[in-house]
Amino acid sequence: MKKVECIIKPFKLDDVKAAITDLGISGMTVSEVRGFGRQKGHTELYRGAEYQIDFIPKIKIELVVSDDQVDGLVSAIQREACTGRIGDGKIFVSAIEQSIRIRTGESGEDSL
Amino acid sequence: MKKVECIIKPFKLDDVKAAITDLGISGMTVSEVRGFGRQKGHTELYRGAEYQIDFIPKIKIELVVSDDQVDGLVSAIQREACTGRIGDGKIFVSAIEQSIRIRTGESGEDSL
Amino acid sequence: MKKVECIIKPFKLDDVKAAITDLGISGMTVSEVRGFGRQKGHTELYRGAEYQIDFIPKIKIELVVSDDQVDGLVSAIQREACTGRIGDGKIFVSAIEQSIRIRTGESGEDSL
Amino acid sequence: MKKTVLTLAAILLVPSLALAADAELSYVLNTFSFLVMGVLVMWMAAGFGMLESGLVRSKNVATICLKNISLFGIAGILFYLIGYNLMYAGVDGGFIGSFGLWGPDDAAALSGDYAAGYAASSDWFFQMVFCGAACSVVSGCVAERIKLWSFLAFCVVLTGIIYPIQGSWVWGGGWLSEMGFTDYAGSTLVHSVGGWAALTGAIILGARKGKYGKDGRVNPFPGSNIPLATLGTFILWMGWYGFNGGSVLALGNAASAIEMSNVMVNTNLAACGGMIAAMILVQIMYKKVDVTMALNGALAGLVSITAGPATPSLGAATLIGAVGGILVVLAVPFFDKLKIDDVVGALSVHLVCGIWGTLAVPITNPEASFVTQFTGVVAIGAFVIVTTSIVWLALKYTVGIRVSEEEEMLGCDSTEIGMEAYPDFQRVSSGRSGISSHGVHVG
Amino acid sequence: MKKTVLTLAAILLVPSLALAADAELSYVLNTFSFLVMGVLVMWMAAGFGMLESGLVRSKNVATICLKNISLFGIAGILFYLIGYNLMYAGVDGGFIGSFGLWGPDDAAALSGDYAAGYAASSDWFFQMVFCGAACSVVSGCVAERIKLWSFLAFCVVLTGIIYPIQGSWVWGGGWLSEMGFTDYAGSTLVHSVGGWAALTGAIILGARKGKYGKDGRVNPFPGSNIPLATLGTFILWMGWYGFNGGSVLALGNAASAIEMSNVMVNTNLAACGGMIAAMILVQIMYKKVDVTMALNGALAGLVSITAGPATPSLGAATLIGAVGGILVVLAVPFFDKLKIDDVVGALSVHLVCGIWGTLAVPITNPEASFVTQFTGVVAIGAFVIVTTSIVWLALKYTVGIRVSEEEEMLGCDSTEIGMEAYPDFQRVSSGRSGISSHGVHVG
Amino acid sequence: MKKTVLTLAAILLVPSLALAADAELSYVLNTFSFLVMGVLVMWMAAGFGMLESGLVRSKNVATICLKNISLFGIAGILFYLIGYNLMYAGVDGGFIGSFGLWGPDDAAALSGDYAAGYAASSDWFFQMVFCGAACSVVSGCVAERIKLWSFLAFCVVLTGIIYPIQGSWVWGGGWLSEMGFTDYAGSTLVHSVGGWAALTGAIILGARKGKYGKDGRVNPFPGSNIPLATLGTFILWMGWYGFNGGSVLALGNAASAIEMSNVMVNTNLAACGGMIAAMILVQIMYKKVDVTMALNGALAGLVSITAGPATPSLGAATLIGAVGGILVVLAVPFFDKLKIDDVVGALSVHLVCGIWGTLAVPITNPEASFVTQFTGVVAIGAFVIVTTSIVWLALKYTVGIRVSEEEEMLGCDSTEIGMEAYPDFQRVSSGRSGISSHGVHVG
Ligand SMILES: Nc1ncnc2c1ncn2[C@@H]1O[C@H](COP(=O)(O)OP(=O)(O)O)[C@@H](O)[C@H]1O
Ligand SMILES: Nc1ncnc2c1ncn2[C@@H]1O[C@H](COP(=O)(O)OP(=O)(O)O)[C@@H](O)[C@H]1O
Ligand SMILES: Nc1ncnc2c1ncn2[C@@H]1O[C@H](COP(=O)(O)OP(=O)(O)O)[C@@H](O)[C@H]1O
Repeated sequence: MKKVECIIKPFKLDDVKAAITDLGISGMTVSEVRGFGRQKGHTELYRGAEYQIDFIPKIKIELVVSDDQVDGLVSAIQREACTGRIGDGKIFVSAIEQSIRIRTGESGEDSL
Repeated sequence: MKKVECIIKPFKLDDVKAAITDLGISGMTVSEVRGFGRQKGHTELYRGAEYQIDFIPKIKIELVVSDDQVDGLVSAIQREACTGRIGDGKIFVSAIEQSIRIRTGESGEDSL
Repeated sequence: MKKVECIIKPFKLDDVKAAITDLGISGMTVSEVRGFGRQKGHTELYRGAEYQIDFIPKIKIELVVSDDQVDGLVSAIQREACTGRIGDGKIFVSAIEQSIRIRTGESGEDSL
Repeated sequence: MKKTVLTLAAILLVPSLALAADAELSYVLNTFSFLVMGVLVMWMAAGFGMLESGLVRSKNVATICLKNISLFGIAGILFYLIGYNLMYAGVDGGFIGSFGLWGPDDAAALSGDYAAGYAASSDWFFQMVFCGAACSVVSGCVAERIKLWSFLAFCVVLTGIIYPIQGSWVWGGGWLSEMGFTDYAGSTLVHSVGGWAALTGAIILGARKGKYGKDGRVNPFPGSNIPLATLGTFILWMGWYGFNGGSVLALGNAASAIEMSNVMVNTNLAACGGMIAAMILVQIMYKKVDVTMALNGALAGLVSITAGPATPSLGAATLIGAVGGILVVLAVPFFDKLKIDDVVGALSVHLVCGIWGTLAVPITNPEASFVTQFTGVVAIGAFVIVTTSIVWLALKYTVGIRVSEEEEMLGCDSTEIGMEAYPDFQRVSSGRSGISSHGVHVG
Repeated sequence: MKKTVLTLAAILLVPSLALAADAELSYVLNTFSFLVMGVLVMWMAAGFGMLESGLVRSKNVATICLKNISLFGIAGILFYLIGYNLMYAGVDGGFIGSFGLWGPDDAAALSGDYAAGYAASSDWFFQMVFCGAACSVVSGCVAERIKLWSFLAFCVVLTGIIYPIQGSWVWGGGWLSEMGFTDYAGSTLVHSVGGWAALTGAIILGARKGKYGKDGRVNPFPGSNIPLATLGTFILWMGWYGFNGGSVLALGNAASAIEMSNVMVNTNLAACGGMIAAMILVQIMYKKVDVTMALNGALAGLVSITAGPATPSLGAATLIGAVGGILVVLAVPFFDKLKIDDVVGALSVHLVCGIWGTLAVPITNPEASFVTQFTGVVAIGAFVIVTTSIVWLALKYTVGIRVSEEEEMLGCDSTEIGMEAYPDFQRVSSGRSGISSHGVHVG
Repeated sequence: MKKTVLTLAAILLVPSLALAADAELSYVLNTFSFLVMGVLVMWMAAGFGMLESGLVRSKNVATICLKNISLFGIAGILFYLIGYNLMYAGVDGGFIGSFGLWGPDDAAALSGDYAAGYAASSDWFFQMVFCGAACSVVSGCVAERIKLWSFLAFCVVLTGIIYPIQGSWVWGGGWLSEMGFTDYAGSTLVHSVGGWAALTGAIILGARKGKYGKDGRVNPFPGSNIPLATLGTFILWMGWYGFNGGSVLALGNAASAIEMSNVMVNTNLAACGGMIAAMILVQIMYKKVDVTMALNGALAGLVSITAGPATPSLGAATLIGAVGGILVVLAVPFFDKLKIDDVVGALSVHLVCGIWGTLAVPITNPEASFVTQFTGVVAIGAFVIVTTSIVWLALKYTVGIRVSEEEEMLGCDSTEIGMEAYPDFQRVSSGRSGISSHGVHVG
């Protein structure tokens, strides 16, 4: 099994989620993160002092899937999350050695 | 070393934490996530429009432990976090190549 | 490629970020987590009942870098995040099999 | 309105030592009533501000705060520069007053002649705070997408020209008042006017991005702070005692004190009726009680009674309010069907119930005629629709009225005013649909 | 209460030209005092709403907002339908007034006879807002676990029947007033009544899940918004000037104006005393100053002085309030020991200090007797305990009063009313113990 | 201040039946005005509390709430114990009043002699609430780093001794009033005094950790809750009608009612002018409108008009306020240049505009002389700078005034009072710079 982890622009969440579910992948875990990278944040103003926001709100989606699902998933995410503008984010893939469904104790790919 | 990552129902946090500490594991990192899966969210109502919450609040616990601790830990989490109702969550295990304790610079299992 | 993941004290974020960018690493993802470990939380008081905060706010930084950057990065983080007081946090290193830049579709180290 | 007071003043002038003594203290009481009640009405500006801050998404809260407080500042200055005289100076039966700065003249009273009935400034103060209320209605409806300065420019015209002109027709003693049109405290003159201006604005601006899904579904954008919205409603409820109670325009004798008491009691019961009716209806229709509908229901009751709070019995007042509460629950989804995006329900509350309240006056007030009331509603509605459309369009094709799509996505707070309302708190990002809690429409 | 005014009215009736003039303006002033002070008391409903919104957990905030505003609506309607007449119409020395809708009759005053002393509606308004206050006390105590509609049903009975009946015994001129029992503005009639109703409710409902650990430890559920709780306390403090000041029931002559001034000053100092005493005690006992205890301390002082704010010297008022502040700091953990789960400290503030304040009257008021005061406290306490227990139990065994365990875990906002109070913000989940900040009890 | 009233009372004493009738009701009206306006001023304490809660970072919110409500309690008690008599008892031309508890004496009025003009307690109440305002100014400026109890100790001295003594010089009929110095409602006596005390405090405390970067850059620490700050400003604006309007000190005749009306209108327009001017200037200077600057601008206008709200025309009042609004926008970065860390802009608003307002009086008031006004500003400034410095330093070298660096990092809420203001919400941690939104200074 692999973990596919992607960092995307928040407003892309619904599209990406839709694309993922279309692939028949039934589960994912989402969290709020802030990203630093090529994309520069806007400047804000507070009581006469200007400053730049350099951590930009992003959404992180984590999915654990079977090896054969990875490529389809990665390209689906890449397609949906892409705006072509800087800051679209990344997709990272890593190995998962074991997976358990807490409710049933099932393990391996059945647990996904 | 392995990373054991679990996604559980928020109200189970205290029980799971207790079970983990009982195993003599001294550290963990917790974060707020939202999950999408078989469990369906409740519907909400706002100004005449109904809608369903499909991302459900969950807690993610990350623990890095030595290889021999994994099995005990996984089963302890599975036992404590289980309600038998859909949405109980998952446990994922992956490999960690290196670990450093920032305070001392110790590395490997001593750093945990 | 490797993922370097560190959990640090929140007020160290700016220093660590500066040190990382000094290494010419252009991107990172940050999230709010709460940690449990040797460091004990302070006690709070509410309407006559005292209680202890045992999950302490921490910052988690995730960076995916090329293998050769790992050592420099790890020691830079360790140096900057260290206060010598308990609770400074950890650094964990794991393997990343694949990385894609959503905007361009580039993969591998070019995508970082 | 004025006229009432003049006759009253006349009564006060019976020349007798004791009554002379009376006359001065009556003058003092009339004045003090304007001031105290005026303060309560000013407080409504804060109420609108909190209600709207609570009902917009967190990324637009600082902007709505700024709009709500600055529009009150604009109203004050414009009403001084042009508004007051345009509304009250030499209208006599006509369609408009005269231009010119306003200044108080209390020479007569200071030399012992209390015919004026009250200090000039106290009246100006009371009228000015009303003028601000009309703008507040607009700001909530067009929130989350309008440009700050364009909105403020609109407020300048609304408070300086549009509001005073139509106001002159009734309270200024213009043609509608001659006709016998009656609007005690402004269901039409204040609330509907704000409502019409909001309607043209909402249509010309268009809906917020993602509010209406392609398949005609409505994506709710939940308000970010329900206790603030509740506080705002409590403040408005409180302020309304002054809004209607102060509109007796006198406190100098037993008759006016009695009228004020009845007005305040009726105002309160109309709010109760509107809220409870809305709660029951929403429970029946949706099986759950939407807090924001209960809040809108209370306001609906208040708007509904405002045109005629002196004549109904307590029971009638409760029912007039209750009808308002029902109208609001039905109007909110109705406007959504029309894809008219009203962020806080201002149209349902102020426009719909403002009309209802004005038309309901004859039910309990024999002196009012349905036809005249209807004429007034139509005349003022037409005038405001036309004039505000011109202003909105003029702004649209010059400086522009709507923020860019990206600015809207990021929120007006960071793009328009460069500041976050709640910078210390982790926000839950919303997808494009903008639904904070990532809901998808069902059923 | 009434009686005071009648005598006052008598005084006003000395037939003399100048005094006749006087009589009308006195009538106006009495009326205006009821209205202005009544508005301040109405404002307390918002104060309770904000205080409670700040002290419940974020998952129950929208629900508590809805309860607080809707109970005020219910109070208004019920007091019109039954309450007022039950409390004031033809009680003369007995145990209950008469049934029937209420309506104002000011014919006499309009024909120049000012014996009534004030406009009927102004008095109704002032009495009605008091009635709402009793409910507000209950809502805070039973929050976070009670069903919305069951709570509202309870409010209907409390405001329509229970509150008016016991009120008739004293302010309606019933048997207790005949006995000489005195409760100036309602330490017992309003606050203790709310407190007793809250007590029976809290016991019959049971504690919130997880509040009391098996090993007898208390798991704090920290309030979610301290500034809101502080705002609520400020609002209550402000409203209390009207609550006690308006209870002079007159403003028509120098004597009543002087009394009102003294009442307001004493009210303020009692709040100061209560807050400062609570802060000092909590600092000594726990080495830290719990804000919510300081807030409760101020309210404790206010409740304590309410039974007799006219007679104490400034110093005595401060001390009466200070004792209240101390009582509250001791009572809060005491109720927790008894596993009576009071979310906002309503029992400690309104019940305990309501009793203290009533019993403290004889200290500064020679006309009051300790025995009579004690009798009143017991009689009203017994009546309210019995009647409210019946209502709570009737509801419990019919529609039910408590939400399911799962609903409680998820919070009433999403399950009872289908809406979040703060949807844009990432919440920190709490474990089963429900402690937002995941504390575990120590020492 | 007193003197005005005494003369007024004199007028009221012309012995004639009708006027005797008059005299009593005038007495009632003067009293009622003090009470109603005093309630509005008390409400300002809540306004300061909300403004400051909104402008500090979330980790210090509960502490600022506690400070704001407890300082009002301290002001009440101290003004009773020493303050009032020190300020008003037997100053006659001198530098200080007398010591001793205060208590009301209305025997004369109760026996039909209304020469006093108003009930003693109503005056005490009105003066007491002013005293609290001075402390509120301090709390915002020194927030986020001062120790709770040291701050409260400072408030004891400020409200009990420093404020009353300088107050006696003018309102107590002391040497400055003899000289002809005039300060209608306290631009200098209340606002500048608070400002000077805040200035010495801010300097002696030092800036918040990380506020000023080594390279001289200013790290903004954005306020955590903009709607609360806006609400606070609305509350202050509302309260100011009482602050200035009540300072007419009478309502018993037409002249005073007229003056009160003009004062309230001018107060309102000054606020409008200050806010709009600040918004325009900040837009020009920074291309964006900082909400908090708009809020400060409104307050700046209010402070500026406070020294002389009765004499200016509406236009003049607007301009006086506008100048205040401009001053504030320039003063905020100026104090930052001096590394004087003022969390909420209290110095810019209350000190700078307090001085401006006092010096501006002669522009519209022929009876005032610039030289005398200047003398008053300097004399009171010098006195407050010296005395408050002594108190701050005494506290610093005994109990200490500043929390430890670590406590400051964690926030006063958890370390000083052991509680979080918003425990249910995930905070966004800030780096050392303390900037919630992790900004780095540019340009
Ligand atoms: N090396 C990295 N490791 C982890 N996260 C990264 C890395 N580089 C970028 N990111 C994440 O991806 C987001 C987008 O990257 P950015 O460089 O801004 O734009 P782009 O990916 O289009 O070049 C960043 O905000 C950050 O959250
Ligand atoms: N493939 C997956 N990858 C990552 N997280 C998952 C995956 N499947 C489920 N989850 C997480 O586990 C939670 C519970 O899963 P769900 O399918 O709802 O119930 P169950 O695990 O009992 O079948 C989800 O809310 C989500 O956070
Ligand atoms: N085994 C672990 N797995 C995951 N995170 C851990 C682990 N041990 C510690 N941490 C994280 O590191 C933080 C600091 O650890 P702690 O033991 O408190 O101090 P130190 O690292 O200085 O010994 C903890 O708050 C927690 O977030």
